[in-house]
Amino acid sequence: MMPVLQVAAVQKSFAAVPVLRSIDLEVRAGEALGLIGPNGAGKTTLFNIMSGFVSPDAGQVRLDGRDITRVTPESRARLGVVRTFQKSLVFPTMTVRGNVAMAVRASASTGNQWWRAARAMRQADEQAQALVEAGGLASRADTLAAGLSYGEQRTLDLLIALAQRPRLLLLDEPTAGLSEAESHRLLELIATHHADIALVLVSHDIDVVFRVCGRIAVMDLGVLIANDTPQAIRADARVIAAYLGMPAPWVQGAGS
Amino acid sequence: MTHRFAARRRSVLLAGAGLAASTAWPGLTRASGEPIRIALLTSLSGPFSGLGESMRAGLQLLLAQSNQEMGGRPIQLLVEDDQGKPDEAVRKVRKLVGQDKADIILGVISAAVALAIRDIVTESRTLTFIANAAANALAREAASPYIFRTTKTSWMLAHPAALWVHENVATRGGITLASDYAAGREYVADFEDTYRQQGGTLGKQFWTPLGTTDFAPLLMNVAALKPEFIYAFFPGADAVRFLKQMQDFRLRDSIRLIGPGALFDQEDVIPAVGAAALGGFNAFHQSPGAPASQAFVQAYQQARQRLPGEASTAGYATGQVIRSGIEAVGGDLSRKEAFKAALLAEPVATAFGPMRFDPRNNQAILDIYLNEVKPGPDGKPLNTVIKTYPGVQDPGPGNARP
Amino acid sequence: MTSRAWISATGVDTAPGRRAGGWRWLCLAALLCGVLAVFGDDYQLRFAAEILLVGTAVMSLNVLVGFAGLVSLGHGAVFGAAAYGAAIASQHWGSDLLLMLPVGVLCGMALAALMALVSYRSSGLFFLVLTLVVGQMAWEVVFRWREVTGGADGLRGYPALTVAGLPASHPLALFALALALAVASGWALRTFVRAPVGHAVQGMRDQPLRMRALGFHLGRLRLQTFLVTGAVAGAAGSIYPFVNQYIGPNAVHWSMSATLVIMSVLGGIATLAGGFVGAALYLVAQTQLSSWTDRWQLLIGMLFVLTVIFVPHGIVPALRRRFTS
Amino acid sequence: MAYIVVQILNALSFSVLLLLTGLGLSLVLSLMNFVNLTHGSFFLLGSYIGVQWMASGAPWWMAFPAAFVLTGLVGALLDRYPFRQFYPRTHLMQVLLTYGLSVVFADLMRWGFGADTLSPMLPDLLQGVVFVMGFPFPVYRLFLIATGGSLALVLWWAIEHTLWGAAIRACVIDRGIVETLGINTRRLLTVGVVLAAALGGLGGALGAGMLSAYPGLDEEVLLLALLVVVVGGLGSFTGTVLSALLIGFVTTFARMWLPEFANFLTLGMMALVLMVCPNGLLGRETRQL
Repeated sequence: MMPVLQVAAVQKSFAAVPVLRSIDLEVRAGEALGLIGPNGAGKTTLFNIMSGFVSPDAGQVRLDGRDITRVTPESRARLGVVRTFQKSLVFPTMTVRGNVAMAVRASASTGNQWWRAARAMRQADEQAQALVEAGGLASRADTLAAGLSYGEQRTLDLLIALAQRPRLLLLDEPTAGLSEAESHRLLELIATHHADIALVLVSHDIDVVFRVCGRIAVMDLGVLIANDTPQAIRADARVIAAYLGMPAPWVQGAGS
Repeated sequence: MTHRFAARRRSVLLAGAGLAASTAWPGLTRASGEPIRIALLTSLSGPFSGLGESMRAGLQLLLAQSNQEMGGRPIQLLVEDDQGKPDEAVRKVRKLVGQDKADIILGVISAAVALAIRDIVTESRTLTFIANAAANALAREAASPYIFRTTKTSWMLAHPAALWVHENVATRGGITLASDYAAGREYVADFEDTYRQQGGTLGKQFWTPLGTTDFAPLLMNVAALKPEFIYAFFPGADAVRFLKQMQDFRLRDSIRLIGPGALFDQEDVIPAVGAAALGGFNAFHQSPGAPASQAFVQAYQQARQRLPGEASTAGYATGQVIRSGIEAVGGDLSRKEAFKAALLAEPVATAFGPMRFDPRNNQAILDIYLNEVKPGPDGKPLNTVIKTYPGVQDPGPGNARP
Repeated sequence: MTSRAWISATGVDTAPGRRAGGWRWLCLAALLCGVLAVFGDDYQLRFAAEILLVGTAVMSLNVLVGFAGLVSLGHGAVFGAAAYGAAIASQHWGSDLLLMLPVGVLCGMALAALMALVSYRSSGLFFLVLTLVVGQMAWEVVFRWREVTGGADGLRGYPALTVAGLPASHPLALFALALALAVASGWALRTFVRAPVGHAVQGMRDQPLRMRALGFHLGRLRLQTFLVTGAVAGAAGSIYPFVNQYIGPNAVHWSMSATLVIMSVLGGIATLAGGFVGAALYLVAQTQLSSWTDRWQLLIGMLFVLTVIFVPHGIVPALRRRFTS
Repeated sequence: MAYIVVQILNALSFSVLLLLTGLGLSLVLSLMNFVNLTHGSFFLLGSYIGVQWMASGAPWWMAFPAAFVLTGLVGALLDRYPFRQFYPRTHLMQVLLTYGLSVVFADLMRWGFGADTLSPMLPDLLQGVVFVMGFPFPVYRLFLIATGGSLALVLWWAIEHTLWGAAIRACVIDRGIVETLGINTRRLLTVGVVLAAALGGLGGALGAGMLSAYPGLDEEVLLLALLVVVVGGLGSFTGTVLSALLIGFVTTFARMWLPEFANFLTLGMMALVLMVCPNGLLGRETRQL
């Protein structure tokens, strides 16, 4: 089976400072890849290269075998490359349902219409309502997003991404700042949806990564130092060393 | 009622420091009948506001001297601010005509404003007196039977200036320098025409955008050319900056400078530039040194402690013209044709000098003074008449430039 | 500085939805127009027509500023360019509305498209200044191309307006035309902001980054908004010279754009009706206050200051809140 | 050759004039992110104060500190009410507030100082000329270049190299962090606004010799200042200086060679700069990700 996402020999420097030195990665459908590493390892840059917001100096990004290295983030989104952001970016002046409906219309290519508006809006609202209910925000469907709690905004953030019908889902710190219960609910939502999509997860919350991901890639100083199952990563000496002599976060069993 | 109150209060407020407020009141008691509503449209904000205030002061002075009555009827003065913007003026004129029912409109500083309101006052058949704006078109293709112009056209200043320069300064080697907008273009083109007709040859022409702050780059070019004379036109603050910077670069002493009177306006420009104006020549229908304006000059000086320039004289002189028209019809403004006929029949003595109107276009025919700015009795620069061109008449309709 | 900070912090709810009682205001407006049409004199009708046309331009600016978060200081130039386009065209091909309208709309859209392209990568204050600069360049052209535009003197004396050959220069006809245009534009803009594209435009205002991640092309959205608002402002501009019987370079000047923005904020940036309320308030105050006092500019300035202190979201949202709660 | 040298001096003096109009605005707009459209009013007020002071017979050089202090005072009053409530508000609200105030001030100044164009009575010292390679060049312009230049230098040093400057700059990025350092940010913003007003006034007093003072100058100056600061890029004082130089030189040389198209060329140049550098000449790219 061809991997959904292939990153091949990707390099990137900012102002002559190398941030990524030849990264290779693959993610298949149904697979969840965790991306971890200390601050400054290059995770965010790699993430931006995958979603197209940053273009690499060298190397390739392929989606289902097709080279998309030079494809804009807007066009990648239409191809099913969907991402979230470290901060939740929801539309504050729209209702929860309206937020999700925006993404539904985007994926249905009716987002730019201004003819047959009523029909496009109604259809999108119906689909959005279903997703909102699945995400446990049914009671808040008509609330303005600005009025949501932080946890609810994070959930909405994810719902927007899911409404885009992703082929490749790139999640940036989805559970940051959430309570145990909230992040648990969010992870379940992800789990129910990622059956046939490829998932890449960047997180500082090591617990979450180990729980969700079948494979974990560890980066340090722009280099991929390990790419293996969670079990193998736990035992990897280089990974432990990368966290600079500090006990690796998972040694004590709990996240910070 | 409310308008009357407002205007009455304004007349009191605006009568000027030197005029006792009480003079406004007896007029109302002595004159009988409905007041005649005279509306002054002028620039009381924006770059022309200095001219606008002077014009109002000049008119106020005349009204005070006339005891606020003309032809036996009290005068109610309405004042509107056009901000020097035609769009604003159009709106205000409609209001004056439609809402305030003004009998007579006068004023207008800017040529653009004069042209903009032309169709509106003509359509509503409102007697209108353009007191300051010089656009040639208003005496030619855009002349209107309801508009009298109590002031010059651009041509009327540029033509004598060219004659004088050709005769007294040089027949070649001069350049022109002017603000690049309608008025500047007119003054220069008319000057050039006459000067060429006289056989003179004119050198380079420079244009600067309206509102130029720094003339230095241009002045360097001028200095390099070493012209015999410069014919220049700049309005308001541009004139002040131009003259000052000429002086700064020591060009005032070596090059003769001639322009339409606005370049050396006694009230608007000279106080601000001081000695930098000395030695300048200008062709103008107004001069504080002209015999015809002596009585006005004295009264104005008493009222505002300053010498009058064009705008204040225009306000006063236009008031004189209107007064003579109103008196000719005995205060009955429904007799518009008689009013017009009276003005066309014989010259009105005004602070500009005797003013006749050309029956073709209602354009004033005026004496044009060639002024030189010399130190006055108090040592301050003063426009002094060195030659008078009597009865200068615009070519009028049918002679529009192609 | 993202465009978001410009707008969202006002906390204006632009979410389109059915608002109870909207029809009552509509009835009031219809009544007012009816009374004017029956009892208004020529001056009042012409003035009302002017308010409607300027209000239509402000309404389109509201879509640009309030809904799309694009604070443009060049909208006056768009309006003015259309007015000039119509006035100039009328001198050559006659002044029938059926011709004037398309000419104005095209002029408006052309200049708006130019602004969209030039400001393609800009936002916030830089966007504001770029639109101002482009508008001023248009002003320079108008001010200096004397043979065509009349230069500083502007244009007057062009033929009077006709509609399909019928004379339409009577103030009542002009008022009716302006009203029809205002209603049609209001309907068109309402359709625009309530359609998916309108929501996308608001999304662009609030979360430009997220919109890109959703696959929306921000440049295209911005261009569309510019074209739509330019078309509406252009349509209003195409009738303006015939209502005013004069068109001059001030209509293209940046101060005109600034005036439109002020009207927009007075009425409420994120409402469509606010455009008319703002235009009416400003123009009436501007025209009437000056008969009362020499210090009328002081009063106008105070009006802005007090508005922004006490009704920061504009008059229409304030009224709405007062009468719905 | 001499011609070019003198033109360069002219360009320099015009650049400094632009810089003088932009100094205060650069401080509030670019460093404090407050859109203050009353800036033109401060400038004009400073011009009027300068003109009146020099006409009063008091020592002429005192006109500049007087303009500085008096307009600073007005700035302090405004900061107290109503500016303070508006520092955290959106630009659009700031624009409307300060535009309204500028209309009010324009009218008050026309009331108080009259509608006439006024020019300062400069001392003989400043009215002289020096000969630059045979061309007369006004001493006043050299004075302008010197004072404006040193003023810019002092300000640059203060903003980029002192703790106060660092605090003001940091304040824009994150007020909270500055607060935790024990600095009263409200006082800091007050200082910034007062200083900006005072600089506007000082610029007006210095520039009056070239621009004169008249109703409407406030608006012209505001537009120039806004263009200079925004083209320079926000958050960078050096950018303002650079942009003043760029605009000054382009305008001067356009006026020299193509005077009719000078304005158009300058505008076109500014549009081009903003198209190529959407954040101004030295503006930092705003990081979105």
